[in-house]
Amino acid sequence: MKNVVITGVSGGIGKGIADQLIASGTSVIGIDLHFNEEIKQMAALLSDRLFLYEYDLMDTDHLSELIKRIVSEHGKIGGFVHCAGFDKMFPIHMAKITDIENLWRIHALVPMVIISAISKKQNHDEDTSIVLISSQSAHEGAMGHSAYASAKGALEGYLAPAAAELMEKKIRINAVCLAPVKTSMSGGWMDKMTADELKRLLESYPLGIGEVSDASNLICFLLSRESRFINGQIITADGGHSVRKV
Amino acid sequence: MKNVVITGVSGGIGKGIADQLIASGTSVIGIDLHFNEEIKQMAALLSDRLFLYEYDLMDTDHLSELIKRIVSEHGKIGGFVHCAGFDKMFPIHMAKITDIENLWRIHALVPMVIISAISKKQNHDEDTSIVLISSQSAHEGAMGHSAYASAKGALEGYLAPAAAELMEKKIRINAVCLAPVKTSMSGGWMDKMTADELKRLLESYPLGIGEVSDASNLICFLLSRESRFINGQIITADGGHSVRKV
Amino acid sequence: MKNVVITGVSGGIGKGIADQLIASGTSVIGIDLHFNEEIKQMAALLSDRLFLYEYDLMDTDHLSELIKRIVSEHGKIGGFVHCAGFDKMFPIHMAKITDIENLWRIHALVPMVIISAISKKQNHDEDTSIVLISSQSAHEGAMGHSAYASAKGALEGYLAPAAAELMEKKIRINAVCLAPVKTSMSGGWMDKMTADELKRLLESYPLGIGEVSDASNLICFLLSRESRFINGQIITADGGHSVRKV
Amino acid sequence: MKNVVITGVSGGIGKGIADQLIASGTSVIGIDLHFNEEIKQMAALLSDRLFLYEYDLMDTDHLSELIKRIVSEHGKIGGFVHCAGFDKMFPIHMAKITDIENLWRIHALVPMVIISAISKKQNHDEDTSIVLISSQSAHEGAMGHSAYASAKGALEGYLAPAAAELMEKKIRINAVCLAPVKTSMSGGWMDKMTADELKRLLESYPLGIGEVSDASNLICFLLSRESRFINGQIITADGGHSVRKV
Amino acid sequence: MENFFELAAEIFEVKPEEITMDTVFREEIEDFSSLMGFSLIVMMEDEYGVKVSVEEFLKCKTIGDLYRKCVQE
Amino acid sequence: MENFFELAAEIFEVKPEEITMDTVFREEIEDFSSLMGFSLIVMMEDEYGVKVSVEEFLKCKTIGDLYRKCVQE
Amino acid sequence: MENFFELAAEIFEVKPEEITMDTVFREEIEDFSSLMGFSLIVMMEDEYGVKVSVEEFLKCKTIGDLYRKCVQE
Amino acid sequence: MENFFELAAEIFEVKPEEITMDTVFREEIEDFSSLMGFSLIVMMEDEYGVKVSVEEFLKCKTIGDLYRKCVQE
Repeated sequence: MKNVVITGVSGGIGKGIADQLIASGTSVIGIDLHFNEEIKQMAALLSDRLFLYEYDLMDTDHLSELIKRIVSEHGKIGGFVHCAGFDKMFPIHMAKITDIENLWRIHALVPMVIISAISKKQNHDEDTSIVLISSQSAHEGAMGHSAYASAKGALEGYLAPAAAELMEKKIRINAVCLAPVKTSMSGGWMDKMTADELKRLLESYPLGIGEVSDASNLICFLLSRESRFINGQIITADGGHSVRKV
Repeated sequence: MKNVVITGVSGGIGKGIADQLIASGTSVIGIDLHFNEEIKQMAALLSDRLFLYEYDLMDTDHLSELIKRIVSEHGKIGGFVHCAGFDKMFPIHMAKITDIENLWRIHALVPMVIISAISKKQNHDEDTSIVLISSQSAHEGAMGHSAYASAKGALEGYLAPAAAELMEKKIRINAVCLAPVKTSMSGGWMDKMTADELKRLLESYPLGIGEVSDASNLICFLLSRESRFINGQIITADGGHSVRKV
Repeated sequence: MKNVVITGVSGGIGKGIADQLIASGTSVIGIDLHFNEEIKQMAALLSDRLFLYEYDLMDTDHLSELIKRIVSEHGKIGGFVHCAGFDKMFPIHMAKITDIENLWRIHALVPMVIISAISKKQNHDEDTSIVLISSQSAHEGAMGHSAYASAKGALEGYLAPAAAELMEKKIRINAVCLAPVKTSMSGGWMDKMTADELKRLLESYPLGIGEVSDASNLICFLLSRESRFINGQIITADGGHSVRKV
Repeated sequence: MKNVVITGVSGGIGKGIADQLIASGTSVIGIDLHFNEEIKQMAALLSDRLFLYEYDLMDTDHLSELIKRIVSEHGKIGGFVHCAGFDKMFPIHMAKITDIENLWRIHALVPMVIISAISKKQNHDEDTSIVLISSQSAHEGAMGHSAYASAKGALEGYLAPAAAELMEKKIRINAVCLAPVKTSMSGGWMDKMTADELKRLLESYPLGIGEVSDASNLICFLLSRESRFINGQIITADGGHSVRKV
Repeated sequence: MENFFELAAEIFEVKPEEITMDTVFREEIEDFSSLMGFSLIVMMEDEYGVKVSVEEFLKCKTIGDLYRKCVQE
Repeated sequence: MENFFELAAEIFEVKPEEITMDTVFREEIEDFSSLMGFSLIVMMEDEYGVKVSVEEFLKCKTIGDLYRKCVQE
Repeated sequence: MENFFELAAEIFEVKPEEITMDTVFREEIEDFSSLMGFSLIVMMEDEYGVKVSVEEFLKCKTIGDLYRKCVQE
Repeated sequence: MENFFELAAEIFEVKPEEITMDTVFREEIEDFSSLMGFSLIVMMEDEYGVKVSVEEFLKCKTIGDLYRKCVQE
């Protein structure tokens, strides 16, 4: 496998996947709004394995061109994981259209546009594997997360029909449903919870809050040929949250 | 129950629900882009039971005002069913951002904005019941329907967190997952299928293509107090499609 | 609809369904181990609507004969709801084979044998509708309920293939997934919980513990022609439990 | 990880898992009714890695003793995969109680009894991982497979409550939902299908009939620490069957 | 032979007297299904210990053809 | 200040005139929820660019306490 | 005309120069699918305002047949 | 009595000799859980035919307290 495109590659999970892939000899194409020094140096060091593209994903109109450019510079794409994203919590009666729209744009529209570009014959390898990241919040009473959950739901609803079409192009696509991993993103709203609320939240994760590797192990398995028979599935890694004792 | 808001009230399913509710003595507030003569006369006849508002739902910016106006003119809202909508089929490699966006707007953003407005204390009754309409295409390999399925998925992802929040306001919300009912909407793409394709499609519906009443019976049950204990659920009425013999 | 067979007809839910059906003019055939005076008198009064058969369901070897006898005495069967059953809680390391087996026998084998008998051409009407009763405990971390949940899972696994086969015989089959309703059965283990445990349990049911009518309304809807397009589905009525706030 | 118990270790999938585990240095304890020469020689060769126990699993009454004996001879158990099993197809109106019972016994009761024994403090390591094998037939209209699907459903219903309890003992448990892999078991009924029926069946598996490795790769991933955050989940590997184009 | 008729009749969901040695089951049995055909093969195997391949089975046109497989072999 | 009252009132789902600088919101606002508290912090951040830690927020008893965070800092 | 070729080529996932008026698309286009056929009908409707019935469409053998529908009508 | 110890020990997942009449099970038994408590009530009912209410059970501090319920009544 080569040329795995990862959005949000500077973030916790994106970075974790990139490290794991590079370690196993797979070349990574990282896309993000800004890159910190650490990852820039990493790219300089691994000039044949890690390629960075600074791009504002919210500018969806030029995304297909970006993919085209990536393919022209590095060859066909062999995998894709969409890690970029943010969450915003608010009660339903306070929902603002722009917030709902921005959450949908980054979590659903962006990957759909990138996948549409990758799906074109000239842009992807055979046995390309795509992994989408969904969230348990789309399946439970996650107070205040309705817009975020809806954006993730848009991904889950896209999965089955997309899998059927992409299968004919030798592309697999699956989704992982993750519990909040303590990253800057989840931090965003966790920091606004009282000690009690946070305690209550943590208690609902019997195996604790996940490590980045808990997400990246599963995602790398789904990217690899090891999982060639798994397609169109949503796989949950939530530290026992959904089967916690009631 | 009174003041059930129905979007797309001139369409097959919307009209069927309105008829059933009015027959049972419930007042209906119909919203649609245009109204045909038939329904206008119906409204004239049933001037105390059916109230029509001509409005372009794609203009989401003024939706909350519309709800506010409805409440000021008819009192608090007791129910909501979002029937307005359209489908557009295209292969993933041909997906246009505007198509993806319009499908999401009408199927997901519009109901989310209306529900946000209804959820405000002064706009809804106690025991208000909301029914969203999803589709099997979000759960199977519905070739060419990926954008439509994604829009429906956005509704399904919204459901659980919304149910949790709205429960505290005494509002229930559920979704029905329907097989294509032979209405103008499904007609749109069915007419573009060859005899063979259509035959293959129909064969996958052991109990045939649904009548409008198959949808409205379930939806009216979910709107009524009969179902007071059902909340946050997705209920499928697909004529045995999902359990067809394999 | 006529001749709806109800097992456990003296129990809370079975009794509720029988009352509702009889009130709507449907004849009911009740099966139970023993009948209390109340229901015996009811049967005496409604000698053309309610017929009682005292039978020990655990004696599965003679169940098909019982069905045969019922048909010979009252004509073809038009519906079936399996309400008989009990729960037994124990930790997994204490599980006894006989307990596991008895729970499976009453909740899964018994309805499977009855349905097999009903499915024979001469024993059922056209448009016969069957409703199985499952439980949320098969879908969540219900401590101590693993054997009970397994028995309910056996029903859920049976549902889809059975629906496909029975559809060809014009029989529909669906399942309802209920939250504990305060009946003698749930009472059995609820009485062994400490005040704190019970409080914790009740808190997880935002709409409270269900009334019998919450179950019977849904089940009677599924038995009726109103739901003719719903087949092979599991419908949850759990008072918002599965979407409770997290 | 050491001492992974595998039932049906002479069969296609069981053998595949054993090979993969042994290759990675994990000791395997194989249980089966009979052992062929091949595996006997393998055990002789790998006398420190593969240990065989000839046992008739249908004799559930002495299963816990078997586990006790295994622990006394090899130390605590570190994993368990239940591969033993058979399928029997028949129409619902022909269902025999003994067939239903035997299918449930081998697919559901046997693993439940083994897990109950393993769950005892003295019998399992920390970080023990259990994998159950379910089937798509429990989720679709698998004509003639209703009893088999019910037995698999019994496993799926057991999963969530068992996961909650076992988590407190540091044991994980997950299930894989596999498409028919061309093994002697599936062969059993596939051989009784006409060319047309078989063609129709195979067409519904876009990625073809699975290799043993497609099952064992996923199962070994779930046994390993790589998946430590995945618990109580059902993961489907069905070659795109459930998202095949409709 | 009666036993065979009874077993077949149960699969077809008809009365034993409704079938004869000459019944062309695929045509004459109302909604004959592939699952019924499958059940016949299983029945012959379970009750008569006769393994009939699908090919052979497809060659059998009448109840008699099936019956002879069970007795002769 | 009116603007702040309007924003807070919208979160509380009351009329602006129903709250004053001295309203002890956690007690006086009908079904005040943790999600409302959360929304206040977000509102102060979005509208006034003031990052208030949960600790500081919990110290605020009245609407006035919140308001002063936004103007003074 | 070039525009039409570009649109068709995008649907077929080939280069415009790879197709001509005489291309028998159902045979000559590699893995031509019903979804591509569907897309052609939609394209003709969206870009040329021509409503082509499925029957008419099935009569069209070459790219030219399709193109003429769009210009002539 | 031995029998009672064995049954209790199985619930606690300890060896019978590890418990005595004076064992304060809620404190001295490693990870004692509510499910274990539940199992004790069920065991006393199944094996000794003694129905102990939750209130009574909570009053029992030692194994002896439980045992006496079974013998005396």
